Amino acid sequence: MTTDAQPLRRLLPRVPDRFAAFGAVLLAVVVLTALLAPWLAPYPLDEPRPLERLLPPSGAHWLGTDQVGRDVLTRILYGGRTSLFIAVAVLGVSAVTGVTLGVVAGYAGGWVRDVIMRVTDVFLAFPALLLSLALAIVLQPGVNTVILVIAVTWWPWYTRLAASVAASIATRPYVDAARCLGVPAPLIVVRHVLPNSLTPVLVQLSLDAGGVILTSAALSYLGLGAQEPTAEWGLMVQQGQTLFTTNWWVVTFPGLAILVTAFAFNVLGEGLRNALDPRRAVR
Amino acid sequence: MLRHLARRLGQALLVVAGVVVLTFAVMRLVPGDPAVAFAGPKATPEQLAEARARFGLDDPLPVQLLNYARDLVTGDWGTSLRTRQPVRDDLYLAFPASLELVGAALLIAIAAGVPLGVLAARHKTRLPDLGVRLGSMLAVSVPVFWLALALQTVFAGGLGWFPIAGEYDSSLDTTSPLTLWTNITVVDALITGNWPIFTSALWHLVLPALVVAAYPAGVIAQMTRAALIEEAGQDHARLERALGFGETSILTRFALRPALNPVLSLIALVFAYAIVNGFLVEAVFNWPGLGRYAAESIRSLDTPAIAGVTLLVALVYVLANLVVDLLQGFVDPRTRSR
Amino acid sequence: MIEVRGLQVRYGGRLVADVPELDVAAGECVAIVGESGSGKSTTLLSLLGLTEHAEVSGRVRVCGVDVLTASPRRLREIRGARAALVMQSPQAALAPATRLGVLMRRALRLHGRTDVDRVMARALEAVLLDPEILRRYPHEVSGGQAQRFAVALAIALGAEVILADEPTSALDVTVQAEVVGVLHRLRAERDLALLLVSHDLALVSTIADRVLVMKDGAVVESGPAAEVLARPSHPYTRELLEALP
Amino acid sequence: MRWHKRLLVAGVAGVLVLTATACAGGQVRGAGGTPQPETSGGSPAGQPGGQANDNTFVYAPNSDVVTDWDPATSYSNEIVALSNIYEGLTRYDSLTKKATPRLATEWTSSADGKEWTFTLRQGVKFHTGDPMDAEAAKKAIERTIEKKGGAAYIWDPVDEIEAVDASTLKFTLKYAAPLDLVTSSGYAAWIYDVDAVDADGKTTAGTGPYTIDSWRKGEETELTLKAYEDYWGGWKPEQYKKVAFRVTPEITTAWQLLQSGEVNFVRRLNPQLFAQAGTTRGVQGSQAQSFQNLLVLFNTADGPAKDIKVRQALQAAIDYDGLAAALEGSGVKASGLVPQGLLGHVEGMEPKQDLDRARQLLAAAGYGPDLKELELDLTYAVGDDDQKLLVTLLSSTLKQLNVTLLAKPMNWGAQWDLGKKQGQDIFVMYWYPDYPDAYSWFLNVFKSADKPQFNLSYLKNTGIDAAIDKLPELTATDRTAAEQEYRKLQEKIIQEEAAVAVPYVQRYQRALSVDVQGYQDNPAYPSVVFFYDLTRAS
Amino acid sequence: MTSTGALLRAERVTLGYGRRPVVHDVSLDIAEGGVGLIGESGSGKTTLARAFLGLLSPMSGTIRYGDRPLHKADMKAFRRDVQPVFQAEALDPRMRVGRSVAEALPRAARSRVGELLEQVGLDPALADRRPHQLSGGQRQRVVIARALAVGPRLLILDEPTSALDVTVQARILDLLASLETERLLITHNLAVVRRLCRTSHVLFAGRVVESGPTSELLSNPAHPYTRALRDAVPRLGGDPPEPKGATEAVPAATGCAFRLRCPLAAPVCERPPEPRDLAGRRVACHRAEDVLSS
Repeated sequence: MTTDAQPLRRLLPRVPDRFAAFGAVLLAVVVLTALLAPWLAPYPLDEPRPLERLLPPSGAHWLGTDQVGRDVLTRILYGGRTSLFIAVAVLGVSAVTGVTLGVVAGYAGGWVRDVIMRVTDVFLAFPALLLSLALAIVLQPGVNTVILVIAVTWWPWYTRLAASVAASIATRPYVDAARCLGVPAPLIVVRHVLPNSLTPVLVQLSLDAGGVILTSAALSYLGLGAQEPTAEWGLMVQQGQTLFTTNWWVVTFPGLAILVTAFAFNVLGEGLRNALDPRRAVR
Repeated sequence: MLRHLARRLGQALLVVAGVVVLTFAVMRLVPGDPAVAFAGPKATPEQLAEARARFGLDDPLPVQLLNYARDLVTGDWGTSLRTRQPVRDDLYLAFPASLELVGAALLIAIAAGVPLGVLAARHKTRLPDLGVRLGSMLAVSVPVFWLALALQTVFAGGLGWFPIAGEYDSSLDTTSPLTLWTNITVVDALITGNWPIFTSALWHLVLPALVVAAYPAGVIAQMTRAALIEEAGQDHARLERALGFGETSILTRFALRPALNPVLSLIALVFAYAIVNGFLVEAVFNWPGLGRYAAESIRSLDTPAIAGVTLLVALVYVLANLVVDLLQGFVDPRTRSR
Repeated sequence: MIEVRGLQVRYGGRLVADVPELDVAAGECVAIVGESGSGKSTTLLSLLGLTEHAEVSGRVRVCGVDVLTASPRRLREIRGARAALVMQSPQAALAPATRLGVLMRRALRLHGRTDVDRVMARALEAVLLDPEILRRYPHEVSGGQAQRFAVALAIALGAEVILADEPTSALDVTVQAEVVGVLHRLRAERDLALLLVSHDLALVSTIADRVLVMKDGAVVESGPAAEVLARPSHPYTRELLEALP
Repeated sequence: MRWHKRLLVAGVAGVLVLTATACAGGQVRGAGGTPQPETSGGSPAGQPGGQANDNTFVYAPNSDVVTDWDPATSYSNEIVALSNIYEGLTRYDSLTKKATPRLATEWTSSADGKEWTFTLRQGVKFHTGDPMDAEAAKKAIERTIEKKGGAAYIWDPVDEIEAVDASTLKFTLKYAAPLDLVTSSGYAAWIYDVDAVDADGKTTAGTGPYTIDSWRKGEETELTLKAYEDYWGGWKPEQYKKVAFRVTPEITTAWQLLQSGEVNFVRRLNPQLFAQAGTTRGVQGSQAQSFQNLLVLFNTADGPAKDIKVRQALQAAIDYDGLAAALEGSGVKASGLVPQGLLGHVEGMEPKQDLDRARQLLAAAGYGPDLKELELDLTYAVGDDDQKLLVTLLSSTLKQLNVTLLAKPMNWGAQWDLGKKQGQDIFVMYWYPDYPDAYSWFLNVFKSADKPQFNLSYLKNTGIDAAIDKLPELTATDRTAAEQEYRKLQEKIIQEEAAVAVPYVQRYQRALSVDVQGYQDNPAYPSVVFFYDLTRAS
Repeated sequence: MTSTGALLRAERVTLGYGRRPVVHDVSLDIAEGGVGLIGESGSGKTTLARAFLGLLSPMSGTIRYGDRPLHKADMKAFRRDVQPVFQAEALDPRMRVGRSVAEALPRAARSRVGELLEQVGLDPALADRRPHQLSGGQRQRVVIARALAVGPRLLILDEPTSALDVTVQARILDLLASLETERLLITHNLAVVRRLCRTSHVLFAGRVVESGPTSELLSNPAHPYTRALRDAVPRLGGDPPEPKGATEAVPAATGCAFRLRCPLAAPVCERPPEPRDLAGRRVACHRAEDVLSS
């Protein structure tokens, strides 16, 4: 028995797990509300009304207003776009970089693998948030910086994952068979190694999305991420932090938004992992 | 085994070297002049020049890198621009507090995560499993900075069950002064038998440690569960069933040990992660650890201090990985022969 | 010792094994032969109630216990102590992080055996294993040793029935004979009931008293080994025989 | 279960390795290395969240207190501690806008303001036990000047110091300056025993009412002070004889600590918490205007703001009242460049938003809703909520005028670097004087400079320069004339040149335990509590 | 060995991964009529196959392709001439089997896929399936079809039937026997060798211990290991095997590797045996004469 026994089911499980399905539904809600923010939001995004600041939740402002009188619900809805955009961009950039390097390292082996993996190790030695922090200080704070600095810390995970999967794929008989047919190495990588390495990467991606959202929120919270007037959840928590005991809604709702979104991604990812490959190390 | 150790040590050194280079690069990329940060907001040009000379900022970059590496090795981690103390001394003060917090958090995480993972695996797809899965998901999804605020406001400020902030009640310094051996308050209080400070320190630890423990506990529970279920589906579990062992017995006596291996490899990672999470928690709880130090250093753009923290955490991570690597041999004999 | 009547095993409604009748007496060796997917292993596992997520119906008595209605506790009592299992994958069937000696000791204690050390030594002797093996981990022993150790476990616990599920198919030919030989000798010496599941008709023919041939979950032929092999009545049995070199 | 034991051993070994590196070798924590016998009123041992010692005053600063123990070079947060350990010759009173006696009991200056004679208080002893006399004071000031660190420049006018006799100190100046204000500075003006300066924070060399009890860098309770028994002012039982600084970065945490009685003083709250302080039992609020105001400096040398019409339009576009309202008391509308409480403050110069005027001015400059779009670069301090508020409000106002504000939050180093290269159109920063004299705003911020340091509006106006140069002498000799001159200068800079907009002056909203009496805020010493002045109500 | 014109030949080849050799000093020709490589797990037979396929370079010795060492040969021609048939898992699980077969074909010749599938006895309509939708036997046929696509002269068959049920095995063997290519067959199954190979080599612990005509080798082995292999195969209705307890001794590190398991082991066996010609075959055993006569 090899793990390739039923590949299609492995790639696209019908309903692998109700848990995953629950995550998927939750996530769909989050994504939809973010995408539809301009239509759903009760107020314009960036319209401070100093005289209506810090109103508690009411019929007019379901989740209250913040310290310059902006509707919290509106900003949370738009904030979802920021968070999701960051997550997608970070994961896209790091997965493409990481998987490319990893597959090359895994298939090529030898010194190529050694060089790539040692560089990877160096990056991995920095806990993600810390390296992001150090870099974020260097660059101008903002959404693009957040994407860049998180991606810098994230790609090595995919390199490591893809390298180990690719290395095991590279020893499969079908790869040998292709080599014996004289298929050139780059083509083998693209045709056989890459597609067969993707399943664990996909699982990891869905697991990581929550982490990226938490990290970007943490960066914003430390003042190194998104900046006013961008609507971003971490920033909203940071801005409202001192108001926690007096105007709880300013902090509580953005925090909950982060929690729910990260939760949705994690549930989906964990469900997928349980269904697809339960033992793949998480981090 | 010895060769394996040597190889891992060599690799670790290589990684450390890379970390040093990377840290240096980041330090030098910081916009604005470190000298400005040192000399203060109203520095005169002369004061700036003096600061530049002091930090060797006028040398060419490769020379600066070499100097930096040499200084690190000789124990000179630079001078903090903000506290004006040697960074090493600052870290030496802040690190034990972080270690205390993270150590307590990890203990909580393991003590809660592993049994919960076992519980979930034992009752797979039933209510306890669902509960553990949902709970652990929530624990890894919650933004720590937010959780810290919430717990503090509710349980300390509101209900008054726990102290609001601090490492221990510092008024005890006069009534029962603590002799320092390790600089870790609980440990020192324990080994010197200083019970007032010990109880006070434990009490103060509860909330911050719980906050820091949330993520690792969730991850460990998930991992334990997944690994146990995997392990319980292996052929050997069937044999044990056929030998008459009960499910719980199979999980805890046969499956747990190999299942702990991936959990263990996680712990090094989680350890470093928890230290960094301290950045977001320590300020809220007045915890005098690395996190608060780092947060203030970042605020004042104190590059040597930031570099120092970065380097220290990376070192701890590399070290923790080494330790875990060795521990794994004990937990799962299969890895020993690799 | 084993008495099966109208056993049917279903996974999600699909019938995977249908065995109208199967009896194994003490000192007797019965073999179930068939190719992959024929339901032979499922049949064997169901005898100890080890088929997870399966609906099992019919009547199964092992060592006088009705397996399908027995309480989990009663079932655990006969498992190992009276009816033992030998599985296909040799090392994978042993807990990876447990020394063989620890496993055996735990199993003996579980079933309340005393005089553990002597029992262990004797059991190992019976399967021609050096007692030194007790200090090893599963990955440190060979496949044949692992299989013989599994047999030793059964002997030590005093099992009266051994259920062997493809005990040799993962082994090299030269080692296969060894394991089968041990099983055969112990059956004779200890009056064991031996139920052997295998795809290898030739191997089975050397030790089995009676043979059941299964195909697609159904028993297509059964009878004394010599008779079935000499005069196969079902075309599938003939095909199997013809495929032999 | 053998492996459990092994795991334990390995774990213990790991801990030992880690702790061995951190081993401090048996020092005793507390009381600067010496264990203190029980003092009166210690809280019951082990009680969680114990109260502060009955006669300990606990101050909650929001970051580390001491970075520099040297009274000559100290130029940072430690002012809150040093002001209670060291004393200057004078102390500023912001109500009378005058220096008041401290180590000097009286002083006179010559008519041209170039010669100052201080009479020193008799019987004052340094913490070392040595007497404080004119010779010691002279040495202290000379050492400070020599060190050239921190704010030593405040002594620039001094040409010569002479200890005429034990109680008479005479300064000869190069040019006229209000030396009584200089001597009341919170930085670089302390009188100390030059032989006893200890950079490690073990001993102190001042004359003030408190000395160091313990200093543990990086700890939560970083610093504790104890009464100097021989203080010249004497001690009364209801005064606080111990002071602790408990570092509390988060306002919310500080507030909860204050509520629970664990700290007595929180240096700054936000308006919401401050409002709550008024209605919370056991807590009293105190607010006071500071000497720190926000400067919105326009680039007069380059870019679109070089056109004075644009600058004036920007001045008119700022929603001063909205901002003040949104600040909810943490800032108050400014009137002119000089905050209230300083000589030179002018009433009636409060700016007002005038969008019509802004629109007209912009149109005259060629910009506006139907005209060209205007893009302006603005830099401000990262992490400052109040500045962010200004930026948020201004950018949404300017959007209506077809002006896009590209606001970049930066840390000071980067912002200043860029500023020195004229890299922005609008530079936002706080300014405050090192000693209580409005001169600082003009000399540093608006006097022409070839290489701009803080002249970040890049203003070059020889008339203004000449007027600025006259200020010290006028302040020292003729206060009425000085006030006139200050008014004229501010009109020139703000109204004629439109080089700057001053939206608000910061106001500190603090809270104290209700049993603390005698607290008075002094903006000349930001966030300093003079603990000696406090008493505890019984 | 004297046969000339062998398509592939190994000359004193030592193979290994890293620095550890697993195949020692093996010389053999791939002669006509099928060559068998017999050995149990760990004997190095698959390693040898990989070397013949050019997937592994020898640590010492040479693989010759025609008259040139393989590493200097025209690889294009070599890839056309020599093709592997691995176990049924040798198909990319994500690729439709038609594409797998067509991988080696030039674009223009893609239409031949159906033809190839028919040649191995499969319905051409199966080309659109993915491997997991086929049975084990069908998959193995696809693997063979793919190998045949380039029109090879030599097939290197690595355990082509061991994962299959016996009844399916027989049909695959029929198919392989019907092919007109030369073949190198690697297996542990003596029956398969008997069927497909005229010459055989028995591998033990990385060394060839006996080579010769298959029928001779199996009917009258000269090496005790060959004999043990033959005797271990159960025969229908044969006697129950007798356990001896020593079959799993690890190969000896010095001298004859088999001596710890050998019933005829003598002090002389502590010297490594030199291969020698004896009774129409080549055998590496000090006591070959005794084996033959017993």
